[in-house]
Formats: sequence, structure tokens, C-alpha cells
Amino acid sequence: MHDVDAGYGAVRVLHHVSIEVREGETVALLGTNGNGKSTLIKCIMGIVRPEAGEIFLETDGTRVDLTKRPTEEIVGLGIAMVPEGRRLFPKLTVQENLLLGAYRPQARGDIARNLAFCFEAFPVLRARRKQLAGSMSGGEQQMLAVARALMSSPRILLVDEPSVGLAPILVNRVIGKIKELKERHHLTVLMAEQNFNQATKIADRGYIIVHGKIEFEGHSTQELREHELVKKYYLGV
Amino acid sequence: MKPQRIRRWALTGGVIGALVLAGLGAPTARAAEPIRIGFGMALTGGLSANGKPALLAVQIWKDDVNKRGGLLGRPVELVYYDDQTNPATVPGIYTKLLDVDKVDLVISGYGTNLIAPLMPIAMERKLTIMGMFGLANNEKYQYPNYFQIQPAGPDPQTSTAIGFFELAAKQTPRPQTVAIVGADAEYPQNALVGARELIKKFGFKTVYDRTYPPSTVDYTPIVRAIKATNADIVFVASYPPDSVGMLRAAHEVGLQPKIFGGGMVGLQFTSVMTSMGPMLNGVVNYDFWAPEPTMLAFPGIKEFLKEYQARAEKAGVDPLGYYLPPYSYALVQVLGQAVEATKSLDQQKLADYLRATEFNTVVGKVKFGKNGEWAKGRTLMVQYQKVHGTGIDQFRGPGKKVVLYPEELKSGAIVYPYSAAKN
Amino acid sequence: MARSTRTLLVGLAVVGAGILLAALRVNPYVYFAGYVILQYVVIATAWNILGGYAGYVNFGTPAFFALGAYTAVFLIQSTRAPLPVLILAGGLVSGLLGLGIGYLTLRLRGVFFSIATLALSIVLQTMIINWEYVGGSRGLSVIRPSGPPFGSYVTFLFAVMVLLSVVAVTVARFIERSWVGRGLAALRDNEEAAECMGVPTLRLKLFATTVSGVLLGVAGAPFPYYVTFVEPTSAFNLDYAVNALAMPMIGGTTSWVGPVIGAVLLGTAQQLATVTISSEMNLFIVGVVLVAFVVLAPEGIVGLVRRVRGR
Amino acid sequence: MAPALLEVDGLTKRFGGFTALNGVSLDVTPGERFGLIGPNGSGKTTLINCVSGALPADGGRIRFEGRDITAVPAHRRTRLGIVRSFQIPKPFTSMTVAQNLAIPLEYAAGARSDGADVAAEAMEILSTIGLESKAHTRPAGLTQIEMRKLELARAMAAKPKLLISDEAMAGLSSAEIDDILAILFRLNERGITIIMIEHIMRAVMRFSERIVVLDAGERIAEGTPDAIVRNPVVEKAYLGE
Amino acid sequence: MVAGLLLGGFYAAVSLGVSLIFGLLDIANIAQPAFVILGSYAAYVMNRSFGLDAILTGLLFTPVFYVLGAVVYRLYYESFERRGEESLRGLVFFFGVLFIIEVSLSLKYGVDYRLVEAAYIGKSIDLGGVGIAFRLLVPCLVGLAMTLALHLFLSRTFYGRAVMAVSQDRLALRLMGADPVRIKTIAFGVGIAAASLAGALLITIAPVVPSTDRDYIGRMFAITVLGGMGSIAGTLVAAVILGVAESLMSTFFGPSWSLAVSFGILLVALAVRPAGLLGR
Repeated sequence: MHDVDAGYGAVRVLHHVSIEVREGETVALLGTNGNGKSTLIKCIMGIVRPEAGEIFLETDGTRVDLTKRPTEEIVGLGIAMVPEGRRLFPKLTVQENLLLGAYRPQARGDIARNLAFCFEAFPVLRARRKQLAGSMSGGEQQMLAVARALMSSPRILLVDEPSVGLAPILVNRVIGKIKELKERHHLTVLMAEQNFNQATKIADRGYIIVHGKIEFEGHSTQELREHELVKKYYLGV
Repeated sequence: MKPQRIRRWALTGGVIGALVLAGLGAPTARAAEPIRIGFGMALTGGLSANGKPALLAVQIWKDDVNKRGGLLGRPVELVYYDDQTNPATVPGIYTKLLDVDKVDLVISGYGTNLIAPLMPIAMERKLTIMGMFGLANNEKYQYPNYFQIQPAGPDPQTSTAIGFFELAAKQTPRPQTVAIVGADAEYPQNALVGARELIKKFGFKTVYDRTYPPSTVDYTPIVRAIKATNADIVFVASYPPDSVGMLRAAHEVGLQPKIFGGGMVGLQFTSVMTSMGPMLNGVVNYDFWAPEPTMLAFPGIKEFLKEYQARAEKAGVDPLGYYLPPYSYALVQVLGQAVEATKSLDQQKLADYLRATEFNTVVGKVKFGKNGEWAKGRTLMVQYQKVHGTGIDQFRGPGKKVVLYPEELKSGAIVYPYSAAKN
Repeated sequence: MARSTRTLLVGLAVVGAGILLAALRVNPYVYFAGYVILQYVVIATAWNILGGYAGYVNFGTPAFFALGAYTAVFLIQSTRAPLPVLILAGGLVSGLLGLGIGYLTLRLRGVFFSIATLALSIVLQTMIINWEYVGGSRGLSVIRPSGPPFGSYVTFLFAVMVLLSVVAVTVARFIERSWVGRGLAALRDNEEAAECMGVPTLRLKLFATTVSGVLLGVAGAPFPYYVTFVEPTSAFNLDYAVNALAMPMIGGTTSWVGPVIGAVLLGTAQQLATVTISSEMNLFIVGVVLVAFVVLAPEGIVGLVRRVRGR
Repeated sequence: MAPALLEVDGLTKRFGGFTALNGVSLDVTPGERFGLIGPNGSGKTTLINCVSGALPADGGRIRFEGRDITAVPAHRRTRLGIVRSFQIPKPFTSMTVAQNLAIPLEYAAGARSDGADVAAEAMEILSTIGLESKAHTRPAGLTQIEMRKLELARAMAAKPKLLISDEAMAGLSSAEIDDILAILFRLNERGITIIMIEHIMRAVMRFSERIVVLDAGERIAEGTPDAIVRNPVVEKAYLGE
Repeated sequence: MVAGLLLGGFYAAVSLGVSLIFGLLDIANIAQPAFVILGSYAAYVMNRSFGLDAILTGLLFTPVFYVLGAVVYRLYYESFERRGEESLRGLVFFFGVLFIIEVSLSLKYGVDYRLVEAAYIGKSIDLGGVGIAFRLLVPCLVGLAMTLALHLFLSRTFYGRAVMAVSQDRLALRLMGADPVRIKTIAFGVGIAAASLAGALLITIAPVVPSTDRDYIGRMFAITVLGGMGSIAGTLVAAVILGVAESLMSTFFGPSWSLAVSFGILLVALAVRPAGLLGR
């Protein structure tokens, strides 16, 4: 039912990119850094304005154009983003960060439930809820970033590079958590990730984006894994 | 435009600007050439609460004189600028008055700090200069043609405090210990110097002697420290905000010396009196004028006050005008009488006459002595008594500010000790 | 070479013109007003070396100015030193203070630096207030030396100020056009990039704060002889801080002409306002003009002129 | 192997509780084209910040031409010949492009003589890099690629022996990447040692003679591009487990 | 000591606005003291004309000041923040605003000292041998109440938390669904509204002239910086430290050095630990 169709052409970073994510899917956006994954996600959130093209959110048969809306409104529509580099509020406590996540008016009623859920999903956050977000380790911060996004009761979750700066073991856990949350919350997930193997673990399908162009669309994880483009573009072979 | 040219342009621009500026005030010739009296006055800044009423008094005098046909048959005109209570503006203002506006006579602005920078100019040009409330301005210069209207007397530094300590010395039981305190500013510091001298003279014992910055917010620590010394006499030399602060703190802390006050500027202001109300009771403070019968006896004072009070509200100044305005009026009165008597605007002739003559003014008889100060000091000591509530009208009549000193102007008896008069 | 000779000649010509003007003994008011305006030319120029070129906003102008003035007062009291000595000493002492402030820039940038300089001004004022020898809070009358050139001491001071402002402007112009000025501009734009391009940022900042301090002290040193009465409240007047900042802002901060134009315009306007309309209005106008300029013409008059010409 | 131009020995850097670099060592020989890669957040930028002097190291030594420069301030290192470009261009915004170049020319390359020489040299550098037409515009009027070129040109003006290029190609098109690569090759031919930090693998692999891979603040591999591509550890770092 | 504590409560009230605007929003609003004096005059006028209690007036005027603050911030935002040149020119902008307010007041009300009357001025209670003046006690209590209220606002409301976050990461805040400009407008308005009350407290304690603001510029920023830039608890602690330091200096070493000591503390704090005493 929710159907995001993002086709756009930005001159510098993205060149005529079209992708779509259907309700309930987990879609991976793959590619090494600097290829435009983050830009694409920022376009959806209204942080970067596309120079051409259209981005739509389709809910219950109504199409909402996202390209002219400010970020705040897009969040209000139920799209949450876990930004690259986590972008927590380092001088606020864990709990304050989480509560800010529930700023969206529609989410304020569900605070107690969402908070309980976050603490259950990430027990470490409960233990550290009075601690300043900036003083936590990278993995914990990433958990917090994900949890914070969930506090807004989103329908669609955009995750930008969740593995950045994390030790491999933590990447594994973070990715696993995203999958778990997605299933429990019936979310639609679009994840930009350079860590190919980790991403394909949980994705239903994915796109490989190279130099701002969609070079390959894999309709299943299998298709992605077997495609040789992956190696070529990742390691420049 | 080349930078060099810009610079030349800019500098010549500046010079031209200055010249234009000089030209602006140039006098335009008129049929009946008026006598022009020039001065700077504190219309903004710290002393403007005194400067504005002083200006009004001078204006009233001008109108009075002009109603009677002017001086030497010529109308009187005032030329004045705001000195912003900033001594740095004074040299510029007076040079403009003298060289551009070509005034015939100058008088000083209000206050010691604003008179000081005028002295070298007056000396350089051999002017006769009337000073308005300066303290010991002429001690360093010893300039013979300087005359000062504040009734400080031949020993200006002790003038504020003399009445206070003389009164204290006469009381029984005789107080022994003294605490003195004052703000870090020109007048309070001078008053404290005088107080120290007098303490020695009368044989009191100093138990506290401190100063504080004028921007102090809370005075209770200071008052508490004074209270801890248990001083019999508390002498305070302060400006308006700290006068209010000290007085309030004294009440709050429960300071109970035998005699309290001395050199607190501000308590004389109507706005302060009506705000402080009964808190004033018992304070013995210096003053220059009070609506007591002894003071109202001088010729012309009633008329002056009537006129002043009528115009005060419109001018936005102290509505009663009991503190300084009579002296400001007297200052120009003296100058006017000198001009009439010598039939001249010659600076030296005026000075000679001023030195030699006793004048009759709205503040009584004025005779100048050493360094241009009053030949005999006459700073009043008054005590606030029986102030009830905060109504303004009670202060119009006698009995609220009883003159205790000097003897010849005394209008009532001191209530001693301080605590007895407090309520 | 030819250009610097020409600069020298222009400078000398201005000094000559100033002395000639002084010798002419025109209306003395011109000298008084001129002195104040020129004093502001020096102050604004000095402030701009740090504030405009290097981008460090100094709210402590009164501290430097008053330190120069009080150094002079001290020397007058103790040795009756001649004016040139006063000026040199005032510059030296304020320069040392500037050097100290320079080390503050190691840790403090932007607003924090400004607040620190403001605090410094208050601390220094308190020290002067409690120093009886130079008059303390009561202030001190200073008696001018007798027998000055040009008949009147203020005329003489005016000539001195002409010389000082030419010196200040020349120094500012030299700094601006030299590698030092370019280095300062680089660190103002981006301190990190400047350091990485080989600019010794700390040394340049120390240089700028010191030179700025010296010139502010130099501007303050003749002040006691001008007013003949020095007391802390007026010597540490916050107006100096406002004017020092407003003048370059109005004129334009990136070139030496800006502060000069700003000082001449604002200084003249203030002198005019003082003697025509009330000085409350005068301050009011300064406030409004200041706000208007930062909002509407952030590059000052110089920027406006450039924009008009560029079109 | 020729004596190293730059030796980094056991470099450690912490931010609060986070260890950004953990005992990283590497050598760069004169004239080499050296690639430094690693997944996002692996500590590459921190490493060059420490080498260029922008950040003080918490442990380890840095030697340049055999001399210990661990405690030398950043601007002196630039004069010694270590010059970097910034990932996010940091131009001097109030100056024209040519004036931007004058700063390093004067301060790092020691050209203190009167304006003319400096200007000529700046123009020369700009023309090698293809920016001469923009010499008198301000950085605000430049496009993305021009900004990158300015960043490189400014670094060149400092007359580096060792040029550290920090993601000079991010966000550029293929043609533009080739453009920048060509410039870097030309510089290397003139004898300048280059450390390239890059995400664009195609570029790094083509450019570098030798590559060091960082992951999570540690050095995990070193070798020729071919060897790196085949290295399972590297593949794991990039593709994940 | 007690006097210092009381003074500290009052200083906290005066500094809250700066703490909020400068500490949390990173806007160098040095005109804040002028807004405080504006509050004092509002209290004075209402007290004179209608006999309204100063502190009550302060409270009643908070909406007016809130709107004023919001307007000033919008102007600031449009002129500087959006163009990305806030720091230096913004500072100058507020310097100009300071002068405009100060001079407007002296044009309208003159430069006489203004004070207010209230039943509690001049009375004191005795607590264990130490007389405590109501004149200081009331502002201190109100100051504490304001501190508490602001603390609750910041920690318990969505707007408040957003205010704390806005200067840390604007973009992340937008991702939470909050408009940073709107949040800043609210915070600035609240900061200026606090000035209304603080001004009322000020005129209760001491007489006021338009230029009184200059005495407070230093103190306010000293407290904010010492308190750790935007920490409300820190502001209170720093205010008390400053108050006690001033009081102790007045009592034991001679009052004339008290100001210098406060600013000495500030200078040292800036040089040694710019994050302030309770900086997070």
C-alpha cells in the first residue's frame, strides 16, 4: 500500500535515479561511499532538494509529493531516518534523545509504549538512560540512533550507513536488530549500506548505485550476491 | 578611485567636516545684540538628575531677567550643550562656545568632574568662571577668577561632613566609634577624606573604613560588616543608587548606630524621598535647602520655587526642586548682579567685583573668599522626622527635613539616638 | 619602491597639511573637534587590525585606551615626562597587554574572546579605581606644560594627533598590503586551512593583538593633556568600545580606508549631534545606524562603493 | 627499498573513550604513489590530521625525511613539505582564487618578494590545473569540481614534497575524476610523493603503486592494488562477513 | 554568606535568559541586559500608574516580551543566521539593539533613578540570628522558581528538549520532525520573557536607570560561561558562586575589589576551562 517511487535526476550527484520501495519490504541501497546513496536518502527526507524528478509517497491511494515539503513535514508523514554518523545530541542524555525522537505529534501519545519497546529491544539503553549520548561507544550510539528513529512511530524507516565506524561484530548486531525491529513493527525499510554482505543478509532486494546511477537492480538477494558488478565496483577490479 | 586619492579625500573630508561644523553655530547678527551665556550641562549620564533641574533654574533666571528688560538693556540668551556627564566632552564644548558661538560669559556645568577640565581653558583665556557645585576644584590651580556657588566654605573637603560630626560631638552620651563607608567615585571619596580629617579633629575612633564599587547590587553584606563593628556613628558618602541601597540594607539588617547618615546624595531627590518614605526617619544628612522657615526667609525664593514647580513637570525634572535649583539660580543671579553693577562684560572687571562684593540672593547672602569658595561654609545638616507614608505633599511643608546645622539656620532639635527617630 | 616612496610623500603631505592647519590658528574649535575625530581615526584603525583583518572582535578597547592614558598620567605624576615619551610608553604598556590578550586567542575564539576582553576591561578599571596615585576613583587634574608650539596646547595636540593618525593608517595600510595582512585574512577566513597552508597563525595573531594594543595605547596617551582631568569612568567609557567597533563596521572592515571613513563620518556626526540635538539622540542614531549597516550593508561603505562600481 | 620519506610509527589517537587510531605504522618512500583506503570511519582522515599536524597524536612517532616531527606545529610541517588538501574544501572565502594561492606561495614556499612573481606563479599553477579563467573570481562562484581543483592548486602552491589528497574526488563525475587523476599523475611525475585517500576505488586502484588498508583504526593490509583486491581480509572489511 | 546566596538566586534569574539564548542557542545576545532594564521600566510604569506590584507586572508582561523576543529573533534570523554570518555581525547587531533600547528608555523616561514600592521592601525576617531582607528574599525565591520553571520546561516538554538539542545538531532535530527556526524563535522568546521578570526583580532590589544594563553585561555572561553554557543547574550554581564571592569580598576584604574578583574568576575560567564549571 505504501509505495515510494523516487525517480529523479540531480546534476551533480545523482543521475536519473529511479527506485521504488513497496510496503513491508526491506530494500538495500548498495555501493561504496561517495556514490550517492546518502544523497538519495537525503532527497527523500527533503534535506537535499532534487533539481529534477519526483518523489512520491503513496498512502491509501493518495499520492503525496515529497519534493516540496520541508523535512519536518516529511517526518510528520511517518518517515523516519537514521542518519549517517548517527547524529545524536551528544550533550543530552540517552533518555532525552529518545524523547526527542517522539517529537512528532502523532507519536506523542505512544511515548510510553515506544519507550518500553526500545528499552526492551536495546537493554543497554535502559541501563544507560541517564548517561550523555556522546559518552557512549559507537555501537551503543548506533543502537540509540535506531531507537530514536523508532520513537516517532514511523511507517517507513530510512537507514543511512548503519555500519560506519563500528567493529565487525557490532555491525552484525546492529543489522540484526534492524531486521528484528522491522518484523515486529511492520516497517518498510530502505537501507543505504556499503557493507554488502551484512546488508544482503536482511534485505529482500536491492539496488547497486555507482557514481550516482543505478547500475544494477537485484530483484532478490540471490541475484545481488551473484552479480559480478558488486566486486567490480567495490574493489575496482 | 585610487586608494591614495581616497585617503586624501577622506582626510580633507574630515577637515572640511570640522569646518562646516564650526560654521554651523556661527552667530547671525541681530538688531538688539543679546548677551550670550554659554555652558555645558549634564543632561544625560550619571549627573543628569542634577543637571536638568539646574538647567531649568538657569532658564527661569533668564526669563526673569528678560522680563525686567535684560542685562545692560540687552536680552539674555543661553547657549548650552549636553556634556553627557563626560569630562572628555568639556574642552570641545567650551571651545565651541567661546570661539564659534562667541558667548559673552560662561558658567560651568554641574559637578566637580565637569568643572575640572574647564579650569585650564578658563585660565588660558583669562575668563571669569562661575562654578556650579564643584568640590575643591581650585585648590590645585589657585586661579583667582574662579567663583563657586556651593556653600562649602574655605575648607571644601570637610564641608560635607563638618555639621555631621559637630552634631555628633555635642550629643550625650557622646558617641565614641565611627564607621565610614563610601562609593568609589569622585564625590564620596572627597567626602571620606574630609570625614577622616574630622574624626581625628573630634577625637573619635575609626572602626570601619571601606569603599565599594558603584555597581554593587546588594549592600547588606557591607551593612552587616558595619553592624558587626558596633559603631556609634555611621557616616555614609554615597550616590543615589547606593544611598537607597544602604538605607534599605540598614533597615533590613537592623543597623542601630546612634547617628546615621552624613553624605548621602540622592535622599534629597523628591523621587527618592517619596519612594523611601518613613525609612528616612532619623537619618541625619547633609543638604543645601529645605522648606523650613529659616530658609524661606531669603528674598525671592518663594517666587522662584513657585515658578520652578510650575515648570518642573513639563521639563521632566525633580518636581519640588529643593536641593540644588535655588543655588543654580543664585549662581546666575550673582553673575547678573555683577554685570549690572560693573556695567561691563569685561572678564577682569567682573572678577574684581565678584571678589569684593557681598551678594543678596535667593539662598541668602553670598560672599566669596579664598579660592573662590564661599567665605564661610554653610552646608546644612538636616534630619528627616515624622515622615508618614510616601505622599509627595508632606515634603512641601516644614517639619519633615528639620535643619539642625548651622546654628543660625536651625529650625528644630535633633532626635537622638537614631533608633528613637526611626519610627 | 616607487610606490612606497609615494605613500611616504602622501603621508608627509598630510602631516604637513595638519601642521599648517595648526599654524594657521583658525578657529580653535576646529582643533578640538578635529582632535576627537582624529583620535577616533586612530582607535578605529587600531581596532580594525585585530577585529577587521584577523576577525577577533575586541570589546576591551576602553581597557587599552585607558591604559595608555593612565600610563601617561603615571609618568606625568612621577617624572613630568614630555609628550613623546608619554606616547611611546602608553603604546608600549598597552602593547604588552595586547600581547597577553593574544595568548588568549589560543583558547578562545569568537564570542568567548569578546567576552574575555570585556571582562579584562572591568578588571583593569577596578585596579585603576583602587590606585590612589593616579587619582583613584576621584580622578586627577593634569596641568598642561606651558609654552606649547602653535600658541595653544590643544592646537599642538591636534598636530600630534594628525601625525599619530597618519602613522596608524600607514601601519594599517602596510599590514593590509603585506604578507602579514594576507596571512591575517587567511586565518580570518579559515584558521585551520591557513595553518595548513603554512601560515603561523599564533604568531600572526600575537602580532595583530600587539600592534592593535600599541596603537590604542598611543591614542590614549595624549588624552590626559586633552581633557586635563582624568577619571576612570570616562576613560573606561563603554562608548569607546562601541565606537571602535561601529566605525569600521560602517566604513568597511576589510581595508584600511573603512575605519578612516567610518571614524570621520561617525566622529563628525557625533560632534555635530552633541552641539545641535541632544546627545541621547546622538547615541540613538549610532545604534540605529549600526544595526542598519550590519543588516543592510554588511561590508560597510567601502563594500557599498565597490558594489556600485562593480555593476 | 629507498629510505622512507614519511615514517609513521605506532600512531595512536583517542577522542574521549573512542580510539580512532590504534598503533598505526606505515612508511611512504620518495616519489611513491601511495593509496590509503578503508571503509568509512576507519580512521583515514584522523591519520592524515595527525600527520599534517592538525591534531596532536596521543602516542607514536612521525618522521619526515628522517627527522622527528611529532611535536612540530602544523604550519612548520607545511613548510617542510607536507601539504594536505581538505575533504570538504576550505577556501579563503574573502579572496580571489589567485589570492588563495598567494597565501601558500608566500608562507610555505617562501616567495616573499613583491607581488608580481607571486601572481605569475599562481597563474602558472592555475593554468596547469585548468583554473586560469577563474583566477579573479571568489570561491563562492566556483562549481564543485572547480572548488576541488582550487583545493589541489592551493596545495600545489605550497610546493609539497608530500601531497596528501583527502577525498579529492568525492561527488565528481567520471570525466571529472579522470581530470583530477591526470593532474595527480602529472604532479607525481614532477617528483611529488602523493598519498591518496579515496573512496572511489576505480581511482585509487588505478593510481596507487602501493595501498594500505585501515579498518576500525587499525592497519589490516598492505600491498599492491592487485594483492589488495585479492586479499580476503580487505574483502571482509568492505563487504562484511 | 546568606546575603551571597540570596544575591545568587537573583543573579540566576537575571542570567537565565542569557543562558538560554547564548548558552543553548549560541546567539550572542549582548542586548539581554537592556531587555532586563526594559522589564524594570515596565514594572516601574505599572507600579507608578496603577500601583501594581513589580513582580506581578513582570509576570504579566512575559507574553509581551515573548512576542518582542520572537520578533527580534526573526529579524536576526532573516538578516544573519540564514546568510550564515551570525557570529561577528550578529554581535554588532545586538550591540546596536542594546543602545537603541537604552537610549529609547532615557528619551522616554529620563535618566533619574526609578524605584518601585512594595509592602515587602524594607522589612526583614530573622532566621537564626541572621536578618534576611524580604527585598532580597523575594527576588531570590522568584529567581529559584524561574530556574525551576525553566528547568522543567527544558527537561519535561517537547519544545524544551528540542531547544536543548537545536544548537547541537540542527539537521538531526529536523529529522525528529521539529523546525529549528521555530524552536529557536520559541526559545528566544522565552529568554526575553525571562528578562521581563528579571527586570522586575532588579527594580525591586535596587533603583534603576537606563544605563544600569552595563553593570550586568559582564555578570550575566560570566555566570553563563561559568555555569557551562546553557546548563540551567550550572547557571544557578555559578550565580550563587558569583553572589557569594561578591558578598564575601564586600564583607571581609573590602567591597571595592568584589567586581574585579568576579571577573578575575571569569577570565581564569575562560582561559583554563572554557567549558565552564558544570559543562557537560
